[in-house]
Amino acid sequence: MSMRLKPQPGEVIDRGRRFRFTWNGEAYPAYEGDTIVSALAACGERVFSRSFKYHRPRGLLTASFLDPGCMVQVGDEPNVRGAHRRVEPGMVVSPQNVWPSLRFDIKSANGAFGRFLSAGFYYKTFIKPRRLWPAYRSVLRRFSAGGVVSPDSSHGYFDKRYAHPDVVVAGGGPAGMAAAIAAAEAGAQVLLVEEEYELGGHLRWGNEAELAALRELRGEVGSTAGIEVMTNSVVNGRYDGNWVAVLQRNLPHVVERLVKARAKTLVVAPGLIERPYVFEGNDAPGVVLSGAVRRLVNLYAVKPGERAVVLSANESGDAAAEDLERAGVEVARVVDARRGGDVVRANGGGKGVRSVECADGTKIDCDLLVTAVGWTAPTSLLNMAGDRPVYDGRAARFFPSRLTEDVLVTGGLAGDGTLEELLAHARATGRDAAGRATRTGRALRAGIPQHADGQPELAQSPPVEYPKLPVYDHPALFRGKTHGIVDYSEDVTSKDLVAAEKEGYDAIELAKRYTTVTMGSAQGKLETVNAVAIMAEATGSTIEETGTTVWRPPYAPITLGALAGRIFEPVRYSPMQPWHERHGAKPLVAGAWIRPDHYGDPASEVRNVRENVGLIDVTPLGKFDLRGPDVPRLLNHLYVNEWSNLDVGAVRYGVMCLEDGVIFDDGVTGRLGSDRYILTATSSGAASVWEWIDNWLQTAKPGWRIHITPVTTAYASINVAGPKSRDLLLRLAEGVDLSPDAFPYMRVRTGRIASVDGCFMWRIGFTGELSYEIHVPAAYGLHVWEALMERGADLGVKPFGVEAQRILRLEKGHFIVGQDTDGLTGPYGVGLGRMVKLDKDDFAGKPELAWQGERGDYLRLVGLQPHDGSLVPPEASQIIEDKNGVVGRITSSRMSPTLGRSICLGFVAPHLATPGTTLLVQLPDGERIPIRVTQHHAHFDPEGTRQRG
Amino acid sequence: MGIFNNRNGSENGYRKPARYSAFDLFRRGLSRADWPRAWRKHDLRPSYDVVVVGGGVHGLATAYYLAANHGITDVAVLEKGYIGSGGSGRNTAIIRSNYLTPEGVRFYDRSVKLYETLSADLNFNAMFAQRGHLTLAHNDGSLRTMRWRAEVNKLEGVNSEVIGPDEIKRLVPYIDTSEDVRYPILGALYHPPGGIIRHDAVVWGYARGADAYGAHIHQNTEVTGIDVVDGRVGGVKTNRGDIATRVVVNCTAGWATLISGMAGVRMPISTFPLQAAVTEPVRPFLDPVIVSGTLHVYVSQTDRGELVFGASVDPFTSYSMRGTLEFTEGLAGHVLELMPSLSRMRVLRQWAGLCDMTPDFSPIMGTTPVAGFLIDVGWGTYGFKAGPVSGETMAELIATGKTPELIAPFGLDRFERGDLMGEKGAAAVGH
Amino acid sequence: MILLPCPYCGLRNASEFRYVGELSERPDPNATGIEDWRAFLYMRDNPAGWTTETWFHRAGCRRHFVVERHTVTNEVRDSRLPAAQLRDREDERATGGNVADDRGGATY
Amino acid sequence: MAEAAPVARSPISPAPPVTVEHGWEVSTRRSGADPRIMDCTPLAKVLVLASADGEVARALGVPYGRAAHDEHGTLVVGSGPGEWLLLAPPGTGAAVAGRVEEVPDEGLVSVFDATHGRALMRITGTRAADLLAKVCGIDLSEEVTPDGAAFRSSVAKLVTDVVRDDRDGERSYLLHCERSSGQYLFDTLLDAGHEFGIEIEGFAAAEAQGGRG
Ligand SMILES: Cc1cc2nc3c(=O)[nH]c(=O)nc-3n(C[C@H](O)[C@H](O)[C@H](O)COP(=O)(O)OP(=O)(O)OC[C@H]3O[C@@H](n4cnc5c(N)ncnc54)[C@H](O)[C@@H]3O)c2cc1C
Ligand SMILES: NC(=O)c1ccc[n+]([C@@H]2O[C@H](COP(=O)([O-])OP(=O)(O)OC[C@H]3O[C@@H](n4cnc5c(N)ncnc54)[C@H](O)[C@@H]3O)[C@@H](O)[C@H]2O)c1
Ligand SMILES: Cc1cc2nc3c(=O)[nH]c(=O)nc-3n(C[C@H](O)[C@H](O)[C@H](O)COP(=O)(O)O)c2cc1C
Ligand SMILES: [Zn+2]
Repeated sequence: MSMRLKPQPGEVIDRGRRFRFTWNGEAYPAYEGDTIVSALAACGERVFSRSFKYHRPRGLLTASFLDPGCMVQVGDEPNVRGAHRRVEPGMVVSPQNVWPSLRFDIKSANGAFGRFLSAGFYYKTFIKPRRLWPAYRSVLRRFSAGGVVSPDSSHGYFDKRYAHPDVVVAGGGPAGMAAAIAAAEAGAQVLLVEEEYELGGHLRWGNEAELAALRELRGEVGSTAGIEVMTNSVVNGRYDGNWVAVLQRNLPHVVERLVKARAKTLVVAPGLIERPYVFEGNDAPGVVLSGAVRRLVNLYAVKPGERAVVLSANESGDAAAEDLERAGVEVARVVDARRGGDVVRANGGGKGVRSVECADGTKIDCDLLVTAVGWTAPTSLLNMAGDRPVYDGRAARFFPSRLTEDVLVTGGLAGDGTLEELLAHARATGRDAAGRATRTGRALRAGIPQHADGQPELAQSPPVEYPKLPVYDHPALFRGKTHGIVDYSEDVTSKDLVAAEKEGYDAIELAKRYTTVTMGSAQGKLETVNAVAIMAEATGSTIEETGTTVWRPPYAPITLGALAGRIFEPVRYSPMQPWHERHGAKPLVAGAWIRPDHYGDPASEVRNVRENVGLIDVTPLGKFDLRGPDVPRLLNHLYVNEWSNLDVGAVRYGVMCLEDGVIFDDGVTGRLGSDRYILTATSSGAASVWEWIDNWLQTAKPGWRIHITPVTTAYASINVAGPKSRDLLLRLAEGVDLSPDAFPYMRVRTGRIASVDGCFMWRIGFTGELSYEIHVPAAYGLHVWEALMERGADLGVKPFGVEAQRILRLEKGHFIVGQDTDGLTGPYGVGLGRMVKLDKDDFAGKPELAWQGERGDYLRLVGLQPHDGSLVPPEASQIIEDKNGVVGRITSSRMSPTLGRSICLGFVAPHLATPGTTLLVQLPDGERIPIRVTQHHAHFDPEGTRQRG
Repeated sequence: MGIFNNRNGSENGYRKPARYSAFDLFRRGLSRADWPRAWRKHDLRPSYDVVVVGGGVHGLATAYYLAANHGITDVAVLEKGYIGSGGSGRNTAIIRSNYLTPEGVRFYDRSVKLYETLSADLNFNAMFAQRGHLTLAHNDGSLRTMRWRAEVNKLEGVNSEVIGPDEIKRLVPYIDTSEDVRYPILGALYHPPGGIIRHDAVVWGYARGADAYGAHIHQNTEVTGIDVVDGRVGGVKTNRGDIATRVVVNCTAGWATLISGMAGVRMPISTFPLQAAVTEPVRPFLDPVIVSGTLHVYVSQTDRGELVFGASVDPFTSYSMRGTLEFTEGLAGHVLELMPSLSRMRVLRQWAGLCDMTPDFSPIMGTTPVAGFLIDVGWGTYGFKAGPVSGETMAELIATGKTPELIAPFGLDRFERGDLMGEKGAAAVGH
Repeated sequence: MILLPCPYCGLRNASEFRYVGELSERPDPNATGIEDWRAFLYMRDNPAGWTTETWFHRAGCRRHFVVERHTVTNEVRDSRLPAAQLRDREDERATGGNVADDRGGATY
Repeated sequence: MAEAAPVARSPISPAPPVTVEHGWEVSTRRSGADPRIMDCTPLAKVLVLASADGEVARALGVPYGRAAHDEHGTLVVGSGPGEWLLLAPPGTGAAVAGRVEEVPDEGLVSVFDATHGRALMRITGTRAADLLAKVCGIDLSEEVTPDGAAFRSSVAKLVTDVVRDDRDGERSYLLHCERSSGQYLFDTLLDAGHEFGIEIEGFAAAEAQGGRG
């Protein structure tokens, strides 16, 4: 049955472009410009979904984005607004929340039990027996609403951008357009945002005069420089600092784009939202708001029914009645609420309204009941900006009360009036917004150094004169004489609210949570005022006293994709990364760095370091160039040990603590020249160490003459480790005497490596072998690495990765901050108590360290060796005493390729830390194995002869 | 029986509340009889034996257990807004006991046990859904922490184990366990008893229970001052009048510093907003709760079909509950890194609550230097799950004057003694 | 997102900064008992209202500075350099113009 | 010790075809696209730390927040309070540094050749600002960041120095970041520029056309 009308003056469909799409498995025709639901309605369809709780059939209500009964599934996209989304050729649309089908839904039996499914139903039942609750739950879950997401839906390309407009106008109705034009004419850069597909607001479904005004306004918007228009876009939130989120939905290159606008002023012009009326049967298909009728007829040329009753309390209702007559719908009766007319109930089954009972006792057969009982002011953007709108009983809606400097209001939200009055107010608002934006812009630029030269002249522009906008009286109509649905998405009735009040949930916020009113997809834009009015009636208070529930962002539900946009996660690579990739390195994600974990076999990499020579890329090691006469003072302050006497050419190991005495980072620092030092930090700690130093220098010791520069990636860093490392370097290093006497352990030298100048190297040994950590200007990192590999081929040089290094250092008993320490470990606990120099005047954490030193009851880090060397207890295995008492844990554990047995480090209680003590470790399967405390942390070469060689 | 007489015992003793059951529901449905108030309204009395400040789960549970376990019923719970308007009404309702320290595990395990019987005990279905809780590890450091927690949990008799990507995928088919992503999933701590609950119902259930025993729940009653005379509490001032009392319990979470300040007690607490968001419902597809510390996100699907998300606290202190766009942006990015196919699900609402963060991610419970002024605070991002056990132990402390062993490690004086708790590793992400 | 007035860079998005914490004077470690030291480490004023705090412009000039912020409204005013620096420079201003000395604070 | 002359490499893998110029491996690809992106890492990058009101500051002549070309053609960028970044042709780092070191200044002055530690790229074209606005929160309008403006901010979550340095009247921005993230930033800008039809232009190609980096 076609309900399509002959062409209408304001229609947005293109009759030249007709195509088909699928609904509920069947093909339907549509015109370009149709929404999914207008196309279906044009074919006589009236039911588009089933309700959340009672599975009642639902049809059109608002014919806008908000329409709660028009949520559909489009392909793999759930919860699509069928009354907003434009239909496309071949689109596959299906109903949601139906089982087994839209027409016959078994769960609609819930409807019959409505009186038992009252407010708080779930809280009062399924309590006993407790063991059956999981089973109840899984049944209840099947009743959840909404569409379907599939595990392999594609992500799609979403995007973001920043904007710095002078003025953002939320709402592209007449008021918004006029405000935008006026602001732009006053010189402002304006962003005009409209949720619908075109500008125009309610003028779009207006009469000839209104359509003419619309054409004129659109023309002016188009011809005024400085206005950027976004349609099918929504101002989604206003956050602190006038940070305005705008979602753009119809773009060619991306699914959606989130624009983050730092608005100097925000003009809120969203118009008004028509409010449903509460009475029995108010959710039956065929009960629609006047706005829906006007849209259907005028925008989509769809006849909403055959025979109508109109309940009208305002012009919109009257105009809808006229529209219906023009569209050939028989208007059986206009019930004028301004003269006390009212409807009591709509009768009809699953297919829709069949008759309406009026307050005067008449019963009228019809298939359409139109209500026009008033407006809800969509104040949510204002609430987000700190406003607390106040209720005006005469107009029966809320108005703004206290706006901040950067937020302005115009249009229906500000008042009523003729179109002319409205436009005049909007133009004044636009001018005011532009003026305020100019002042803010000047103040903003004055803070930026390159603009600081000229003091801004904050000329006092005269205050903008606002023409008065009248507020018309409107009858306060919320609920009729019967009970009905208040929240369509949540299936909450006025009865539920009354019951909630009686049970003590008498504050609107409690009633909301108890009944879930306003918690559905419209978030109160349709239901709040009715809910408040019903609660007020139930408690015997006023709407003002009852207040509203809290409006919160987003203004309209927004996809995760749009919020995420492109995902920015910086990654860091060393200059040798291409080589690692070519040689099969298994990547290890270490914070921002991607590093080689190993090249196939970590154990053989370990053996090669012990026997020949290995190369590891340690570029991520944090490196800082420190210069200036006060560097030793700084080092003394940062580290627990003594630094006053570090000679040029020397390198020293140090441990840093925070002020609470907990180990924060460690590393070596070397002195390259009389006042040039390189400080190293762990790769993961580098950023924090840098900030820690900046903090000291800027907030506590600004007088110290020190410059710090990060050089982490200025140098590619390569550890050349193994007994043959010296032989290898001898072949490539120039200008450095590598003999053990001239360049001993813990010294630093500068020189040339593989023809690259400006290198420095230090002899240190995390691996416990003779080793040189060489640092070469980063652009030559790959060159030097390749030269080392090539020239060392006959020495057996091989790369090794992070895993081999972890094993090597564990064989050597070196701890790793963060692995072998935790959030409470101080230097005493890891056996470095002797390093702490309490006689230094001051250093970070000194009082805590003094106290730690005296106290002695901290856990001790010890070397541990399982009795059965073939067992490798997993790291974090617990050490147990008695039955279940935890007395320690394994922090590091590996099979040692060098020793052929398992080796560990771990924490134990002080009384168990004596070498030779046997302890029990609990393995994940519950087995407990004996493990012995070793003499040293080092399992291999505890005397350190190899690294000193 | 403790230090108080049940002064008002006769007039205010246990009033059996209307029973909630399917049968009663049916009966009242047929007869269309109204249900009585779940808790009553009262005038403010000039004095109470115990005044609990804060009508969240902690305050209400304290009042409930004072009456139910110790017969102390002359109790007022003062709430400046509506009950549950603080963190208790804003939290992502995750309940678990897989903590890191043995003290923490024992404490939270007791709470989980109480939650398991709570609906029956209170005759109020709080819909505790023990669907399991997964904490993902994206690097070997966090995998090690997961193992540590699993081992400590097992020793304390709590069900936790480390599982690998295949098992994770089996439990959550929507999760991306491939290796070539920015933050590959290496494993997870799986904690089957963990889950989610209808948080408001817990608040209401305790309120109804406490009311039945005679405790007074005063909403819209803001504490504006605390009288301390000679180092001991004498009463509280409120916007509705003064109350004489010798025991005040601070259960105000995010506002805890302010209340303690009224008694002159300084606190090692900073208040940070913590935000959450919920999507529109879709058909159920996610059973366990998923948490990723590295990605700062946790997500669960409610029985209604919405996804509920949380993250870590805002980056700076604030008492603002307005919420930020950065939060939803970051959240969405992280959720989509875990489950890329959800990009077209829509966020319906975001909100914020206040968290009373302590330096060691552990609560502060027990006595203070002011006699009669007790605190049950420092609940940070994790205190909802502790509501029952906190109420139980605080009630015991009030009734017996002795600090129960379960909460002994959490005293305020640990900061002065330098005896901080080692929970940081397990609790650093809010949930 | 709030804007913070960096004394060097002007108003910038808060996401460029790191919140360092409430401004507090570090006690002399040699003249302070462990209890007082721990009070410095752990105790906080944590007011609901105006507070003075340190921020670090991590993604910008990498400078620490001090502002007053209202912890309920998140309004910010009175941006300045850390006291130690001001003392050190004997009231020398860091840059022209944008170090607010009136209580009006940033309007934006 | 006759090593092959070392080849310097940018962290950004060069778009083929590739050649070696001034000891750097560079792309010779040509493009006149609007916008276009170029890896300029081979430029000498010298970092100067000195008092904001000393002799060195006076000699360099630009305050924090501004950039200008000096008489040697070096682009002097006021990259921070008391911090400058000097950009000059490949291989001239030592000369540029030397000129600064000669300036007598009472305060502490540090001069580094940061050529190896940083990545540098340039986006040019009428849509360059639109592209940048997708990844950077700073107002790129003429009033706030005119030609010669310099700032450090977060670009795609990476701390980056941005210098507006128009070329022959065409909008152009230099982006300077820590070396190890150079490839990340380059890839991100390419992705952001995709909708505008961005293309890569080789460093060598620019040289050939007479415009230096
Ligand atoms: C977004 C978010 C997610 C969270 N997720 C979890 C989670 O998944 N799991 C978990 O265990 N925890 C979670 N938490 C933490 C948890 O919510 C809190 O720790 C817990 O609710 C605290 O309960 P409470 O009763 O102590 O305090 P609250 O519930 O905050 O109650 C304190 C009450 O004190 C009232 N009050 C304050 N000042 C006064 C005064 N002067 N006079 C009278 N009354 C006053 C307040 O109005 C408030 O109602 C989350 C928190 C948030 C914000
Ligand atoms: N709304 C009606 O149906 C209607 C009918 C008759 C008369 N009026 C009168 O017209 C005047 C209203 O004119 P107006 O221009 O203020 O309103 P309008 O309703 O004509 O236009 C407002 C526009 O703002 C859009 N919008 C709302 N929130 C938005 C957001 N967050 N982001 C982007 N776009 C958003 C809406 O889609 C709408 O197109 C009032 O005086 C009213 O009484 C309105
Ligand atoms: C677990 C949980 C689930 C929620 N689900 C919804 C929901 O489905 N719809 C909704 O509108 N709000 C939901 N909320 C948010 C509340 O509406 C509200 O925002 C929150 O309780 C904070 O209160 P306020 O916004 O009034 O400040 C949920 C909150 C929580 C804690
Ligand atoms: Zn700055």
